[in-house]
Amino acid sequence: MLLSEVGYARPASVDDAVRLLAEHDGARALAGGQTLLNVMKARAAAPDVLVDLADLDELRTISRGSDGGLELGPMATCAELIGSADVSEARPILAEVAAQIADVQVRNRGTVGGNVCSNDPTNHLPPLMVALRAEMTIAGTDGERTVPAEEFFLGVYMTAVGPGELLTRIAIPPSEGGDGFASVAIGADGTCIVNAAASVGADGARVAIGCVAAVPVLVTSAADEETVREAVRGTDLDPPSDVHGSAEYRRHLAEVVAARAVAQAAGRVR
Amino acid sequence: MKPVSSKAISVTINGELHEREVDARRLLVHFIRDDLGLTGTHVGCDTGNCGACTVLLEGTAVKSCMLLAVQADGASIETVESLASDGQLHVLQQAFSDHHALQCGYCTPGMLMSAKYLLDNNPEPTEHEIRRAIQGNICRCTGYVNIVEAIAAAAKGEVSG
Amino acid sequence: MKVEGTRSYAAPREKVWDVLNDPAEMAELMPGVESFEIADETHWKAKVKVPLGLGSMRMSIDFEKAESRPPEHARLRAKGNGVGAIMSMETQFDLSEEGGGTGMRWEADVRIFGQVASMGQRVLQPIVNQQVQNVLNALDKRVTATAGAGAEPATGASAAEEGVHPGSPEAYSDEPEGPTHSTQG
Amino acid sequence: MSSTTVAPERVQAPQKGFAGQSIPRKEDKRLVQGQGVYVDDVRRHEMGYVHFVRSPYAHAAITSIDVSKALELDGVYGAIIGEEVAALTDPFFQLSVPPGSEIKDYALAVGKVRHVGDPVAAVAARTRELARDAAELVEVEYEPLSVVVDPERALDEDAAVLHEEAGSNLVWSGEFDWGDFDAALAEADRVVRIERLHFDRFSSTPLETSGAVVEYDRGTGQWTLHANNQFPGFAIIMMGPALRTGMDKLRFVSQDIGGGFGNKICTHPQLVALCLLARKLNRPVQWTEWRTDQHTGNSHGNERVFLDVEVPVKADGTMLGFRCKAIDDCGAYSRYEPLGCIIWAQVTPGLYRWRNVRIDFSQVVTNKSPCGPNRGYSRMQHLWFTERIIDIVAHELDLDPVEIRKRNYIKAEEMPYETPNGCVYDSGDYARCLDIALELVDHPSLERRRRDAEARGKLLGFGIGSTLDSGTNNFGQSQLLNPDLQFSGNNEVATVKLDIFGEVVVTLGTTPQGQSHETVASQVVSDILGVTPDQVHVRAGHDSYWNTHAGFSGTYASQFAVTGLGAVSGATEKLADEIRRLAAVILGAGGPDEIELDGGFAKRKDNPEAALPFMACGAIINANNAGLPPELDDVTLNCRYVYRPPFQVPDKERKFGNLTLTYATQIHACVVEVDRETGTYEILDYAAVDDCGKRIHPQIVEGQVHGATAHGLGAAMFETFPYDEQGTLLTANFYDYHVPHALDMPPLKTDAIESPSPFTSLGTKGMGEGGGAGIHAVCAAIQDALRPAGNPIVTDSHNPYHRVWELLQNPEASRALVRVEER
Repeated sequence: MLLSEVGYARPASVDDAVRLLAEHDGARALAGGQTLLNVMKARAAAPDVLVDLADLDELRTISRGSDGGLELGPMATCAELIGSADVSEARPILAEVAAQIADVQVRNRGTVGGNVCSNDPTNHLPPLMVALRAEMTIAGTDGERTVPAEEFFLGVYMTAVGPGELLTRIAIPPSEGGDGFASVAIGADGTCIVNAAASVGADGARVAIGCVAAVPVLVTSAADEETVREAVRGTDLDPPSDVHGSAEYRRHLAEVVAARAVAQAAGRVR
Repeated sequence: MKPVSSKAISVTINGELHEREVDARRLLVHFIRDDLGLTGTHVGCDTGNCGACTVLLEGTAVKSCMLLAVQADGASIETVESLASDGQLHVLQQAFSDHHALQCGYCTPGMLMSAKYLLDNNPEPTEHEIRRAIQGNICRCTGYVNIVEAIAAAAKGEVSG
Repeated sequence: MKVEGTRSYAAPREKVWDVLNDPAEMAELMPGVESFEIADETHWKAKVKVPLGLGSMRMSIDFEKAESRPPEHARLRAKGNGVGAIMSMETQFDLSEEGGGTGMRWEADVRIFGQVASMGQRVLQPIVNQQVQNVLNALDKRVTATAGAGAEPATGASAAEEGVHPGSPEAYSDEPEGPTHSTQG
Repeated sequence: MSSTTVAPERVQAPQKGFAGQSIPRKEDKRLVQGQGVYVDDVRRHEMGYVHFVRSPYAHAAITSIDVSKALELDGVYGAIIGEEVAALTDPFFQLSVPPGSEIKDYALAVGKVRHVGDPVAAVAARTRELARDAAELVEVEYEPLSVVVDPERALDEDAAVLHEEAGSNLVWSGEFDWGDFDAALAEADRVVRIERLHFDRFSSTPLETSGAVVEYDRGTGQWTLHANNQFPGFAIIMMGPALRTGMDKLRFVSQDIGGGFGNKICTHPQLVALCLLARKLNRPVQWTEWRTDQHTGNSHGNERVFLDVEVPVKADGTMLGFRCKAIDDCGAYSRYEPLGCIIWAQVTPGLYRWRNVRIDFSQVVTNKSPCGPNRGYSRMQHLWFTERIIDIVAHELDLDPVEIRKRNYIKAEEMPYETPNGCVYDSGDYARCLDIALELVDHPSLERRRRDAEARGKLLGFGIGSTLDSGTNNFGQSQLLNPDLQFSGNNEVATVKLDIFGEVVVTLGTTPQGQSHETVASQVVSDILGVTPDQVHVRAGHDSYWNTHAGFSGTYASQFAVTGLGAVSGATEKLADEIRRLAAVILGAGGPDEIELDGGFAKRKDNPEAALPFMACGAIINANNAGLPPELDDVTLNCRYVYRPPFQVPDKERKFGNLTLTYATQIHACVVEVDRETGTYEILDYAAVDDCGKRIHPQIVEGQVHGATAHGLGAAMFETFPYDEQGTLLTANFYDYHVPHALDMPPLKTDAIESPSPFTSLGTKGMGEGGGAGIHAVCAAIQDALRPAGNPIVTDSHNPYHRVWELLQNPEASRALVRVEER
């Protein structure tokens, strides 16, 4: 399929990028493009201007934060996440999950920021960000603000990054225990039917479930299977039905994958 | 800086520099196929799933239907047409033929580029690694059996001729 | 797809009715209205740019007021044409007096046809919910503002804040005032 | 590594020559270098790119179409709409009797649309992007109508009628009654009743979508279609009358085709629209279908429901036949239909000795994408049904699925075997194939593996799929649907010539899409002429102007190994004979019998030193022919042969007769492991044993087995075309329509035996469509695995995870569909 006419700019600095996004109504940041360009090919959504972030090297870095956690540039690709020594030391779950996203070519182009900002309900990273208590830094013409992941995801394809704003940093705190991820997907590493990411620490389990609502559903509970399942049941999920699963099936899978993610996380507590 | 609706770009493809004015909306795959006439790179879907359009961008496997041509400005690209040299098939091409890893041949160029990217980065892949490496390439003819065998054989240099 | 729910407003029923039945007022409530044209008392047209996060979808929508019993009941039909999508919607609401405020029962039957319908089936329902929430929140804000300064919404949590864009958390929170029930149909 | 077992002792030793050897494929050199020429690679000066405007509604009246805004766009060359098509063309010929025969099907929708994706207009523009932009500017007003999605409701009184001219949604209906079913019921010790089985809608979705570049020559009134249509013979028959032109005015050209699987047979409506546009705009036009359009508006495999199934069974497990009511859903238009209403009858009893069969068959239209042949066309649905019967009966009567098959399989010593409806199964040894498959999946260890799985909380199951691939149609079967049709038999053409420099040039009437015809033809030719395959030049692709085009030319329905190669060997034998006659004269031999062809020479048998090189033969006839004796007047060294299989017109009264020439066997065995908690499952072990008679190129045959199996497994697990109640397709692209990728495919174990066909000159059989076996094997394995979990019955061909989970949640729902009546 083919895109509608679109304006294109490739700014050299974050300031320029933010300015372009603010100046043009209907401007959208182009990161890896692995979701956005497909949506544009179908003409299901049509930004007027694409602000290509490719030259913004400062958004591409992966480094250790001062607290021992991770600072991810949103333009870091899934492949870079997978290959990062810092990631494998600090929060290896990020690499494990990134390695399950789509396929090699998509992981080579697709970025962390793009994955979270598109916030397709079947994406892998939004629930993981919520489970890991990521902090998202958003730049606008008036400066920066920081939003915790659980407040970042607002709706299908909607995040706290508003018009004229840009996600510039994702901070992941150091692990306080262990992390896990589980999903039921269509085929091996396919689109998720339901997924869940979990982080288990001294205060119990924090598990975020994807594909069951417009945004990841956060559940906290003790880290044993029965309690997790009960806690998920207690959220009264109303997941969508589609060709890959009924609402009832998704509701059931939410419990199962939440429990599996927590079990994996608990098994990794040092 | 102002957004533009078309742009002069220069892209090096298979070692040759191409300079063209392209619409911002033109996909890289259509630039390669329609503007440059390199028709070895194919299109099999609308959604970035099939991988028939896989090329190497700065040595990295990407799907050229999920990139705009303007994004490739200044970049170096390899397509299937780059593989054989001096009339000599690339070891992967020979292995694909030896093992009957292609029937209709439509997925083959993309499959070869994904396989090349694998072997460039992992010269001794396991079967699972091979399967993971071509997961983004759909083949409707072979069930992948012979493709996996061909890539394994190419990695070992076990080809005829 | 049917969505329905109830909602309370801290404004008199006539006020709510007036806003809901004035096409110009309604145009203010809908996100992304670019132009607006009234044909006659029961027919009007709008060109909208529906914000969908990844980009917006342009649609031209024809509205028809199918039924009107002031100040308690109205039914509206809308048909929108966009690239790859046709939207048809029938919506109705009933207003009742609730103390000093107004209670509203509403339902909408939304159908999407075309490529977007097949591509987006797994996200259509939440997206429709989001759009409905947008309108309801904007309505809340509107009637509250015009009902007099200082009046609090009957249920405060859902009032949209100044300057919040259509992707604001309020717009999509899973609170009871949102669609309380959805069925494919 | 996937293990690929080839057990040479089971296969006859390769005979002398190239046939039987896996020689390097001729096609590969260009294809691995990206030098194939597929339809989208064809360019013409100033051609216009075409985009079809398609209906968003499943069923609606078209109240107006306005293309004026599209035409105003700079770079737009023109447009065409349904009304114009209706004025300039006649509706496509319908194969059915009433009511189906009354259906009016045009290149573009006229008056109303009948499925989402139904094309209502086409626009042509300077670039692909502009064509798409222009299509968006075409304003179409629709009046939506109520929608028919469910084939079982299509004939309800209150169902909307798609084609008013037909007055009903029925395309065709008829009774098939062979043997004596009532007597079988009376004889039975038990009768197993199954309320409903459903074969799901999917298609093999070739990676290259459909397309064409169409040129119109004003001077001659001729169209040239560079199109990837895989059955030009059929397309021309459909298009000529519609375009009110002669057959020869439609020239079909193709080189490389990116897979077909039947899905590229019914492109004639789009091709007619392109012909009209090319003529109207006086320029070449180019169309490449988008994947989304391929899914929504091209060609799906038929969906079929089997209702009120009755199976009479003897106490020892012998089955006497079956009865059912079948409803086939062909989507919105009958384009190749109702042929699907009879094609299944090629394999009426499946692989079994069932003598009494009664089927009440009807086909209906619904507001869904039109159907067309899809790998295993119509037989796949029916064979799935026969395999489900076997496994449900075995399940209910607690019989072993291996034992019950062996008891009911037609035996090797009974071949050739006449089925109850007069088809003749040529050869095969089903039980032996099954034994090999069992060995490959280590069947004896099954119970141990089952316990191991249980210990891990999983359910292990084993299933068999047995199918036949009937090759080389007798088109006379169409007369069983419509006695007035003038089609029968089959044919294919090839020419083989010896050119001026001694090159052997082969031209095929087939239209290959990956089946390696260049290679296989060269093997057959080289053996006859005594040259090497390298010395045989087989022209790539197909051109209907090549004088190798017959009425049934094309590649479909497992044609090539018999029909295509029959033509090749016939033409080559003629050429060999001419060379021998020529050489006998030149070398002064007593007669052609005294000449042998060897190593590129025609030699005297009694004196091999007296040898005429092929180059000399070619030169003499083509360029140096003065003084040749009159007895060589008819020698042209350019020989054309039309292969016609030995068919009779079937008996229309009894619907009885031989419908296909050869029957290849596929026996698959599958081991799955189901996760009780989620319904997800994995194929742990898979074996496919194939018997297609004499294999000219075993590696290519095995490749076909792999591919067909992948299609079967995809359909079993992932691939489906479901519609919502408003008629919107829910899997319109490869994002939602999940095609198995390399990690989804289990390791495949393959093996082969060869039971040569007694009916074909080379002993070959058509093959390549046996993938249905994969669907059956998976269904059976899931049913077996779920036995400890409430014993549910698998009643659908497509079993995604959520359906398996539903079976686990509510096994009673499926159990309620099956009853065993003791007599």
